[in-house]
Amino acid sequence: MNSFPMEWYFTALMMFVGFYCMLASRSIVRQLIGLEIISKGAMLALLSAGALANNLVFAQALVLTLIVIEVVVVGAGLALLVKNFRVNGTTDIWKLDSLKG
Amino acid sequence: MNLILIPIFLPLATAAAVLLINEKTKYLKEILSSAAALVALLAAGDIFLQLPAEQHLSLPWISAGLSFTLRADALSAFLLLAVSLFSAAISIYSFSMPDKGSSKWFFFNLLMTQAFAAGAALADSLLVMLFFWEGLLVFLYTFIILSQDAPGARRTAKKAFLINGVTDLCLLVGITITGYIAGTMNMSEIARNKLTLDYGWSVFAYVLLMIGAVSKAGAMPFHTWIPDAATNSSSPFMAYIPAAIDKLLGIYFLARASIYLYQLNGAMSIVLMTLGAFTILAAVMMAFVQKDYKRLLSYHAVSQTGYMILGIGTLNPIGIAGGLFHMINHATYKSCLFMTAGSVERRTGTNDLTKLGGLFRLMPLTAIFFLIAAAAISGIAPFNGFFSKELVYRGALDSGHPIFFWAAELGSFLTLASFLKLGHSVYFGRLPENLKNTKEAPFSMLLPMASLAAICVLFGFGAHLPLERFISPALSSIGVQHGELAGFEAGKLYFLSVIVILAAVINHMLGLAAGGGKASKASDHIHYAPVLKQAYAMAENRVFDIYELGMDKVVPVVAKVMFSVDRFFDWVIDTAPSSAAGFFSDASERFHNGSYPLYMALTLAGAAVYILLAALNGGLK
Amino acid sequence: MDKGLLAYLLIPLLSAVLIPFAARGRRRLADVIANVTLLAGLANLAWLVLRPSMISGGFADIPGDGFTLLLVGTVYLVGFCVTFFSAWFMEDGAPNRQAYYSLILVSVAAMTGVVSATDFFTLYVFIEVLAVTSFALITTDDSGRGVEGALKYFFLTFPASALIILGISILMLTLGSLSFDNLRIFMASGIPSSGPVTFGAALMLLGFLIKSGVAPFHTWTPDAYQGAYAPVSAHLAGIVTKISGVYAVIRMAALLRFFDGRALALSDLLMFLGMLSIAVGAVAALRQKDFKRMLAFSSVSQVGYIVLAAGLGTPLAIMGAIFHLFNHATFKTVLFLNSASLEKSAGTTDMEKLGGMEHAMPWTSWTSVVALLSTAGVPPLSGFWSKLLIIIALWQAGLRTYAVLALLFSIVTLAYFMVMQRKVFFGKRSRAAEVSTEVPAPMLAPAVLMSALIVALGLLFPYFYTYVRMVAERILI
Amino acid sequence: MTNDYRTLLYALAVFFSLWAVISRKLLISAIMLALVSVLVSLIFFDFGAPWAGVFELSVCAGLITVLFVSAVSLIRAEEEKHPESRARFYALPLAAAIFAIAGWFYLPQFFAEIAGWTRPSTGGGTIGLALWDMRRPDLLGQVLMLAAGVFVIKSIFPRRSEK
Repeated sequence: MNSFPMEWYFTALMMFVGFYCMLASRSIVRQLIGLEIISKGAMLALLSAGALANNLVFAQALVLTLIVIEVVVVGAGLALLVKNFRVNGTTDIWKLDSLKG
Repeated sequence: MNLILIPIFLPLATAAAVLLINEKTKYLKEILSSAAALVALLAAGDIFLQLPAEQHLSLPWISAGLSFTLRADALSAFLLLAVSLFSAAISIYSFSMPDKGSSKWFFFNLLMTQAFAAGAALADSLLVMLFFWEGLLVFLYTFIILSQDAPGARRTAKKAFLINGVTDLCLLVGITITGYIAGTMNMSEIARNKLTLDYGWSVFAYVLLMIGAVSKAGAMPFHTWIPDAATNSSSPFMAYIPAAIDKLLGIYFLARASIYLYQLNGAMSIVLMTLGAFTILAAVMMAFVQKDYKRLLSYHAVSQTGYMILGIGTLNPIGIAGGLFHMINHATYKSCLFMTAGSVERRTGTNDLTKLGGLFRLMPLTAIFFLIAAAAISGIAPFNGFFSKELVYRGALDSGHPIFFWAAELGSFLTLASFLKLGHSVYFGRLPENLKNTKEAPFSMLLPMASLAAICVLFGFGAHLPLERFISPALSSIGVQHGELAGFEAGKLYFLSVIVILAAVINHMLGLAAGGGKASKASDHIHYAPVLKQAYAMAENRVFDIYELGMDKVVPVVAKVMFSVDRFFDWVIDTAPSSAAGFFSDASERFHNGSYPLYMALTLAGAAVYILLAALNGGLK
Repeated sequence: MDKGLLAYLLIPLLSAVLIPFAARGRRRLADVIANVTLLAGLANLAWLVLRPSMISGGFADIPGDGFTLLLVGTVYLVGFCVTFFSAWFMEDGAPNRQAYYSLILVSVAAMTGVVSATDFFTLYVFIEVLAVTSFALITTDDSGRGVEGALKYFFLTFPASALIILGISILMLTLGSLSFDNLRIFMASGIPSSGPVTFGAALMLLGFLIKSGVAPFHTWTPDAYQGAYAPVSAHLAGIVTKISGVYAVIRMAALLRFFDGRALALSDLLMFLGMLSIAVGAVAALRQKDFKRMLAFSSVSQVGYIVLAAGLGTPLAIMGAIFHLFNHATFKTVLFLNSASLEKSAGTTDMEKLGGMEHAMPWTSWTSVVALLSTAGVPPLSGFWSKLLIIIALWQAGLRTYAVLALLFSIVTLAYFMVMQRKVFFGKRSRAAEVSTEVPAPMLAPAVLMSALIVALGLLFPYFYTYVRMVAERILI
Repeated sequence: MTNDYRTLLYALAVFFSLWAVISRKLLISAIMLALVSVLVSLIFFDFGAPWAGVFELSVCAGLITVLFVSAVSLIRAEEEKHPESRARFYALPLAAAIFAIAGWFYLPQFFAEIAGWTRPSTGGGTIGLALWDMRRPDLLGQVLMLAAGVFVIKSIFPRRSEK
């Protein structure tokens, strides 16, 4: 019996927490934290699958790329956050509702 | 380029070109359209001369079953020749006609009508014919409405359009049913295995086809727009469409439907002959009392249709030959007569018989052409009308129902009487003071009149020529076996016609005497006779006009019903959907409120449902 | 990765890197470099595809599967139109002009990468690059709405990335590889229960659906398009979201071999979402007050058609989907560029404040008419043919209800566009119409070019049909 | 047992991520996120994936945390002026627990079923070769990503002097 189901179970739990955070939090920073947690979960899932398939090297290669992507995405997110703070004067994403109809 | 396309596409192309020409240019349009008509005439002649080799053309159209098929068999080629001939004649006649409306649009309509008429004549597929036939309807409307800028013209155009539109609809339904029953739309294929009137649907289809055909020809009771058009549109139009093209096409298709496509029985023959006889009598009665040159002629145009329908209705070869021969003859002399009316109108400015008189001295050529054509229409030997009427009479006698023969003879009597009145009041008698300076019509108007009058004479003296060259091949191409189609024969019928002539002259004398010597009142003794007086009064009030009846009585009721039906549909397709759309888009507007958590929740919930569905149905089995 | 097309990725990247250095003090140079790069690529592609020998040979010599090439061409075409338009649209003092062009070029490079990827992970990587560039592009004009749109785009499409990674994990586990070919071979091999592979593919597909803005994941679309910097909304709606989502959906539909009867539940689900999207987009578009927002909802609806066809997956449907993808790029670009022209000239895209603009801006008005008629599928414009293909495919597959609904909503499309045209261009002259004038010719040129393309494609449909059939044959093998 | 160790790491990662979400102060959240990263990198080491572990540790736990902390410090004042309602976050452990218990009955089973379809590959090779030989397009993608990142920052924060 391998530990894969347990690993993915925890991963699912982690992603649940992340999604809950993105759903519930008003602060854009916390949204980004939720996003980070989900990304971590996805990475863990990928690596664990790679380990099970005896393809760890391949999975590592993918995770390296994912980390680079994550950095840039989070960087872009934080940049947007700061710009939003400057332009709209808020960090509360729930208050952003000028576009509607 | 197939030769058969020239008579159709050359006028079409020329019509398009005419529209591009500036309205101010002198004679360019006229020359162009006359040239096109003449070239088309040459092509038609060539097609005719190449017989018995039939030109034909078949292009794939909507699908394999429905191809664009044209075929010039002897009847079609003959008809095409006639259409082209009259188009050329009218083109030339209209050269210097001033009151034909905008000349650009006049020639456009003329050429379009010619093209579509040629197409209808040549079409082998019923659908193709229907296409051209409906096209004619459009140009009939535009022709009338553009000929005068007056409310009357608009009203008449609408009337003509509606009457012909309704009957064309009948034709459409008839053609659809016919094609369905026969399993093909190609007339030549249907003819190989003619349809019989054994059961309801085919009778229904035939009657619809017949309605379409006789209404195009202008028979009673679909004729009522023609006299109105006589007062509300130009002479060239009258000479062209009601006098020539419509008669040619209507009778052509009646012959096709009655002999070529369907195998008729005795009952239908009686129906046709009754319709013919009724048309002859009723219309000629109306014609007899008219006081307007063109209006009188237009009633005759209706009346003469009766002879053709009667001839075809006899179903025996002599009668059919007579019907077809009368068709071409009628087109010739009636065109000629309308042209003389146009000439007189152009030079004197009026068509009112009471204001005209003694023009023989001033317009001798016009008068002579009038006399020839009038003699021809009245069936005086040896002009062409005599021979075709003779054939119709013989056909009617042979059919075993002599009553139709007598009706036709009575019609002849009244025809002659009315032309005596017309001729007398316009060309003879006293010349009114204000017409002293009237001049002869110009050459461009005389030339077509002369040609048509010449044809009247030629087809009269040499009646065997058209019978052998045109009618006989046409008959055999629609599968009618016939014996000798004799020309002149000094038998009983000839003497009867002499008696009719004498009776008409006597009647005219009586009328003159009763009307105090005024030729235009020569019909009053019949007009105001005890019973007829009321009948005429009702006819003048359009009591018998189905169009006016429909417009007065039926249309308001139908309109009311249709309005409520329309409101209902309006509700179904407008109010209901727009309130539904309003409801949904309101909901959507409330939903898309810019709230991030709502959007996120929706996205996540959607994703969760999707994943569950994929996991359950995607099947990990 | 298709090596033949690598140049189309690298050259824009190099230009993008070049712009900040070369055009530091010379603003116009940034315009020139961006435009020349894209125009050169476009000319090169046109020569590759449209030379006479290629056309007469029925496009048999097209390298690769043809789909990639077509989309690279579309990417360059829309990219060129947008940069050309921006060169005149952008105020001279715009602080981030160089960065703007660099980002457009990077996004073009990323899109080329997306369409030439032959492996799901590569596809994902380029899609992420594309997404990141889009966030920044949306906020180009520093407006509050722009940032709002960008943030919503950022967060609402993020779950897609996680789902794609999960799908990739499952695929790696159960398929042993991530390349398109392996999935195709696996699906074609007829292994009776392909469950986990299908499940992995379904997760990825869900990610792509979120990225393409299919209902109920469409909520970011209107906000992002409406808030975006005007030319960028044309870029986004015309091509970016199509490449980052819809392209992958079509690709996966072909790989999963729906037409073979594989993964039927997924196919049904996809078609349902497509239809839902058509309906939601069309209904929501009916009452919009802002031109751009209405166009965004229309975009949701049109994407629905593509997804519906992709979900059906028969060769005819795939052809319709590809053709509609291309058409959507043309007509949406025209409409969004026209909305940008309106914004430039009249200062607003609020339909309540506009009216009678055709007097002031006749070219803008008439190119809009062409584009909207094409969107609604009026013959003989190109949109008609693609919708026809889709509806025929649905009908042939026996999905009468979907076919009728698709037809019905295409009428609704016409309805809301007519409302728009009446409110904005026709009707009573508004104050805005009196003060505004037609934008200069260079800004009209892209819209006119695209409109000409719409008409030409509609009229020359047989050639395009040959091409698209070739593509469908190759990607469905 | 490695498995127990790994399970513990996983459990801790989940725990810290919960903490990161619930925590009132953003700074604490950022630090908890860094801890999650550390744990994830430990898990990577445990899987025998040192390269991924090192990168995770340096980039995610390091660079991203720095980014977060600096961004938080920029906006902290505003954030503290309008503290958000905590009720939703206090519900998180409850929700997570419900999810965990409900998931316990289905998820492991489901994942085990997926694992049953594993198609073992030959594996082997080194990370460098794997990246260079098999994932070369991804490297191109990374380059593009970094370029995009640079331009994004340049676009969002233009130099003031030009304004």
